[in-house]
Amino acid sequence: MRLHEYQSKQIYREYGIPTPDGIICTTINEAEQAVRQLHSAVIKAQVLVGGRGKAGGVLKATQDNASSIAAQIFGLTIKGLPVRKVLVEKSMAIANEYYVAIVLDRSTGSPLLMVSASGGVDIEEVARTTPHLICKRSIDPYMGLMSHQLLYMAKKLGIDDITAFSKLIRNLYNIYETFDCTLVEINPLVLTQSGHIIALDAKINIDDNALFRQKAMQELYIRNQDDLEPQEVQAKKLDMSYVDMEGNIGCIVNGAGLALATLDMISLAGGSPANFMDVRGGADAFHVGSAVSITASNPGTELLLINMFGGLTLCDEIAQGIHDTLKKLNIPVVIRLTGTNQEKGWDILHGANVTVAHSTSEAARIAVEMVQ
Amino acid sequence: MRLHEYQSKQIYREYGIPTPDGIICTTINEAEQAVRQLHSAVIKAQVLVGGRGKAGGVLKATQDNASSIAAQIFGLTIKGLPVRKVLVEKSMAIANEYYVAIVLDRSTGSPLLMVSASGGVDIEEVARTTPHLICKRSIDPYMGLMSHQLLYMAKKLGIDDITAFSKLIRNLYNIYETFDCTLVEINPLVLTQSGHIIALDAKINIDDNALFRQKAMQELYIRNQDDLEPQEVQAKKLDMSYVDMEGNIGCIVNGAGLALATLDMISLAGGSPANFMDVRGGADAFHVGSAVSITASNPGTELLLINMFGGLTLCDEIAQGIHDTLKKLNIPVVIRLTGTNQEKGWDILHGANVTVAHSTSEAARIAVEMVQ
Amino acid sequence: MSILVNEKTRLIVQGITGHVGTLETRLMLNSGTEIVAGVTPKKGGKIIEGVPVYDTVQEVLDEMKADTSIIFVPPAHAAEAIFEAAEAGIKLVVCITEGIPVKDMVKVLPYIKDRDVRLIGPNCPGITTPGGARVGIMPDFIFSKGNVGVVSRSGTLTYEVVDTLSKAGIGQSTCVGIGGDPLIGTSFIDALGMFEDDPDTSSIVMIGEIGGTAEQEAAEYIKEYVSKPVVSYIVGISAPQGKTMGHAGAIISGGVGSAREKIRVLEGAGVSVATSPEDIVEKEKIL
Amino acid sequence: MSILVNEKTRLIVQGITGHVGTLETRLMLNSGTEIVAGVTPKKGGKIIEGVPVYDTVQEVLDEMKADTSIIFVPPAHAAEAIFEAAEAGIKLVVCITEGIPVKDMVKVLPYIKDRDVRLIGPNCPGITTPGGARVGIMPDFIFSKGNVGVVSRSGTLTYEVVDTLSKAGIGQSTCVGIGGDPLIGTSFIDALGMFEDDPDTSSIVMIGEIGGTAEQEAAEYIKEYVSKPVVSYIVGISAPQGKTMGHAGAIISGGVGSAREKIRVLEGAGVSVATSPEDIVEKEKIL
Repeated sequence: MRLHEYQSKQIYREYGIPTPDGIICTTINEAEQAVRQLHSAVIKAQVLVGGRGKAGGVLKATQDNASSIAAQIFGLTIKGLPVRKVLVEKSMAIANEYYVAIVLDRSTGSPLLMVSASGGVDIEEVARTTPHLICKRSIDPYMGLMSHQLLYMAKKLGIDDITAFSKLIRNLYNIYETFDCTLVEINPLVLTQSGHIIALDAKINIDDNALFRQKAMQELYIRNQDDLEPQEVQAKKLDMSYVDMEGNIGCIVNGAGLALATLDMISLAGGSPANFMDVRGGADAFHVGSAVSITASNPGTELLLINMFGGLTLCDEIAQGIHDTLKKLNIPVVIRLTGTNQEKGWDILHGANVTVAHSTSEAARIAVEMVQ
Repeated sequence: MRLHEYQSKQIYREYGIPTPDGIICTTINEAEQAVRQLHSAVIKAQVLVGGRGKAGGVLKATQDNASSIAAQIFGLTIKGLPVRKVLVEKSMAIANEYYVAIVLDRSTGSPLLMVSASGGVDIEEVARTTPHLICKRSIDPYMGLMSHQLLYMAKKLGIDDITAFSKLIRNLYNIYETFDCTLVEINPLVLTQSGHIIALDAKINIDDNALFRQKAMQELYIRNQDDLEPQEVQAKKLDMSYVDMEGNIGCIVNGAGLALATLDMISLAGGSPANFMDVRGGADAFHVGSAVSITASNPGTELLLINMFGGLTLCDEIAQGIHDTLKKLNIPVVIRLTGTNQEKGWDILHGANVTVAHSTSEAARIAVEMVQ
Repeated sequence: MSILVNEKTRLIVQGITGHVGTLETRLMLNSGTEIVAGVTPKKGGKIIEGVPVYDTVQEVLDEMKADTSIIFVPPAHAAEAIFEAAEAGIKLVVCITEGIPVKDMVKVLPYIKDRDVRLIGPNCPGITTPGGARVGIMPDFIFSKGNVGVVSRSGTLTYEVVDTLSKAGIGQSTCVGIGGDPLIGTSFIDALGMFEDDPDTSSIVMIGEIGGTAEQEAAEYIKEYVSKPVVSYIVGISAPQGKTMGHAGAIISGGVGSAREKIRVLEGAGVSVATSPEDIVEKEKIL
Repeated sequence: MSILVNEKTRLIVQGITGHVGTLETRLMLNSGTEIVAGVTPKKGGKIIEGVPVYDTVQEVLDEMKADTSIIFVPPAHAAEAIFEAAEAGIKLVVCITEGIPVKDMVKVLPYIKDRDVRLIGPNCPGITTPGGARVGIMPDFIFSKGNVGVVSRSGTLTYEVVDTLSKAGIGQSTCVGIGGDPLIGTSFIDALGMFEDDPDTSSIVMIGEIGGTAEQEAAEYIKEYVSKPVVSYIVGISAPQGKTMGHAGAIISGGVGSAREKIRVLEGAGVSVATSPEDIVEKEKIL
């Protein structure tokens, strides 16, 4: 689960990490007033995807042009998500920019602290081309951050105020631990010309698996559903997983690995997926039916490819869900159904207007032929 | 550092562990009134050594005999320590007695939780003769207590109220962790006839090395100095270590191992140490001088054996401290001084009335001969 | 022979009284797996599918022998269940539970590492040795006895591959689902090492996917230590990138988690990389 | 040869700017030990006894090679100093500091165990290889080069034993003080194993004392793995019992921490047990 920048910054402030003065706005008028209040400001689109800067979602504004800049940003749709909120923040006189993040490191099984003096610019590019400019240290989860690590990193970054830097990183790790984060990131962390260290941007990702014990995050989770694509939200509510793509074949599969295999085979056959829906293991008729409805509701979807391997999930159960839902829809369907009770399942689908395939490859081939 | 029972119980109560109603008293009169207030009570001597029960320091009292029982206990000296305080506690109707302790386990480097249904009686005897009656579980210091451990132990003890038992043990571990304990022990933990689980006795030992970060314990440490032998207190104040024994040869040694070797050699030579003072490494003239004064002040000491191996500690420095102090004392001294600047040290002691030895064995032999 | 589980396996089911725990217990019993006891705290004394239930794993081991445990405990308590099995002396713990907080696994893994116990999963379909024992939730009907060792991060994709192999007459020695979570107890490398040492395994199928660097590490290992032929299948070539992980994910891995990169490294290590389950069969046939 | 330290040792002194750190640095330099750098946070840039001072161990290793570190950092920060050295990649950490809270060591030991680093101490006098290097606070003048390996839990008693050996013409290969704290990084067993493998060591002197069961475990190990003759000296036969530990201490150890018990077990393992430093010399002479 990803938080908005403004939500992350609120948590940052509660945990003692300084951020610029800022006002969250939902209308052009509010944004204009906010710029006036802050004098010189930056207007930042609040969307739950990356790359908003490149999409024109972060712009400077003066009191004179605030209204038109705000209108421009509110008019954007970034990776499918309309801009519904903007954060208006006071401009900062910046002396230096840094990159700081704490992220779960799969290879060691520990949180990893990463800092770089090359903040602000494209940090992924830095990682690829000049990885030595990123300084990394494992955090022993039992010991926590140690002062020698912070001292070393502050010196690497050329930060003189070691106390302020150490306190900020300790606070950031406190957030990481307290909220079951998988990522906390500040890019850029800035040193202002007046000598203060401030988080200019703020990112927090929460482990979805830990939401059951993070009450405050559950509330944000519910509130943020309005800012996500409706299919994704509906899928998550049913404990399924929906991902939007560019093509025209909608995929409904049980299991992430089989879903990826299905996408690959569509591509190999010359086709292009519109999205994919992982209904997870153990799904019942209701879940599978809902998956079909949600996936079909995406405007780009011209055909549904349903690929199910029934183990714990029973094929007759799946077939019933599909059968009942398809009655209400008018979309071509290719279906591959294998596993426990497969004959019963095929019987149920016999009357329906679906094309049956007997392997993932065959299903992909037929689907691609049908949409061409 | 060892806490008094009444001090341990106060911490227990603050951390949610039930203890009997009790009143701490410093006079016979107070104790008598306390017994009257509690009706039926037990009077318990508060001394900072073990074995007070066997020494007659724990007795039942009624309103009729309270005064004489209190007088009897206040009249005791247990292992050299006079009884200055007693804890008067309400008598309990006991259904069952258990033993519970958390202690640092050297072999695993973790805290160890130990419980036994054979509480109240001599638990060391149980450990020696029927060790299977003691159930032990390592506590992973990163994970803490786990509920399956508590469930298993409660069932082993035959305790039905698993929730109350689990809470009590979790609270006990919380104390262990919070105060840098090396031991927390309840012997006996009792199940009353009314079904409550109560700590009838309470022991807490604190890691001396951690006192610098345990402010509350530092205060108790200072307060408890009145209840210890004066030599021990004076030694601790100077970061030295004094242990009282039964014989007549006072030993002053630098280093615990060398001190133990010195005691052994005195015994081998047929003598008996009065005490030993470990002045630790790096002691200076002042420390060594103080060590001589303190050791000599013990009434049983008839002769001083000073055994120093100077490494970091310089022999001339040691010799000066001894020389200056001996001027004020009238006690025979055997001294063995080896190491850095040993000749200078011998020169300094030349005029003093001391017998010089050249090895630990020789020093012990001479000392024993001299006191016989 | 085989790896990890066989006809001598004596299994405990942790979370046996839950819906899935009970259902899968019945299915495993049907497959001939020897289940000696179940464990659910405060449900001790019950009998489920003919299996006696205890409050704690230690109480089971106080009374009888068991070497393996399978965990169907809900996510909030699954990590403690792993600890419990390891502490009691179980040698193989198979954790089926999906949705364990990663922070809990951060605590579990060092504990496991310091002890003589192997963890499979979590979030995995378990282990099947056809004709030996089935410890997990893989459907019984897909398997046939043979000499191909299968190891996979996936669930249903594994079933599809095994099913395709069986239908083509290629049986399996053991099939291990190591699980799809970021932090898991047993890696490809561990499983590859076990298959290499297993006399009944003559070749290995390894099923991987985008994300992380487990397949690249496996490639390194295969080059160095695996003499048996390995066929690999990596999915996610056409998956959308960077939908979930921010910058930091790409920075750690140095951007090498793509399927194409994995395939390149595996081929560099002499691994035959298939493009579909049917292609795995083709490649196995010409070995 | 020798164990742990020798003329190739490149040493860092952590806590070099403190009183004892500076003094012992001078003394170690006088003994010919190669000290490449000192470390004290926020004192980087200083020069102490001709040795350059850095803020962190990592900064030293960014600039030069070092394999060993000695710690004179005060108790409140000593555990972090051990972590720092281990994290930076130091292979041998010798912690002299006395008075580290045991809870800090509870955290240090698993960290150390999981990494390729050896910790000696804490609360120990260090290691001396006569003619090689002296990493610690043992007085230089007591040593002479030879073939007896000495391992001890004690400080000054070790000096006395080594001095007695040297005066009797019996030189030492290496002398290791493993420290007297309840939790230490290197046990008798570890040191015995190293001496067994060291071609320059022909016999071993082990100095123990009352408390714990380290000597009993050493006896087991000697019986099984040590072919070289071992002379042991155990002190505390006449010490007063139970002054500090409560019941629980005796229960854990099962009451076997007494000196007599240790001597009994060691003799049972074929170890020659001496009654004084002079007796060690006698026993070494007739080997």
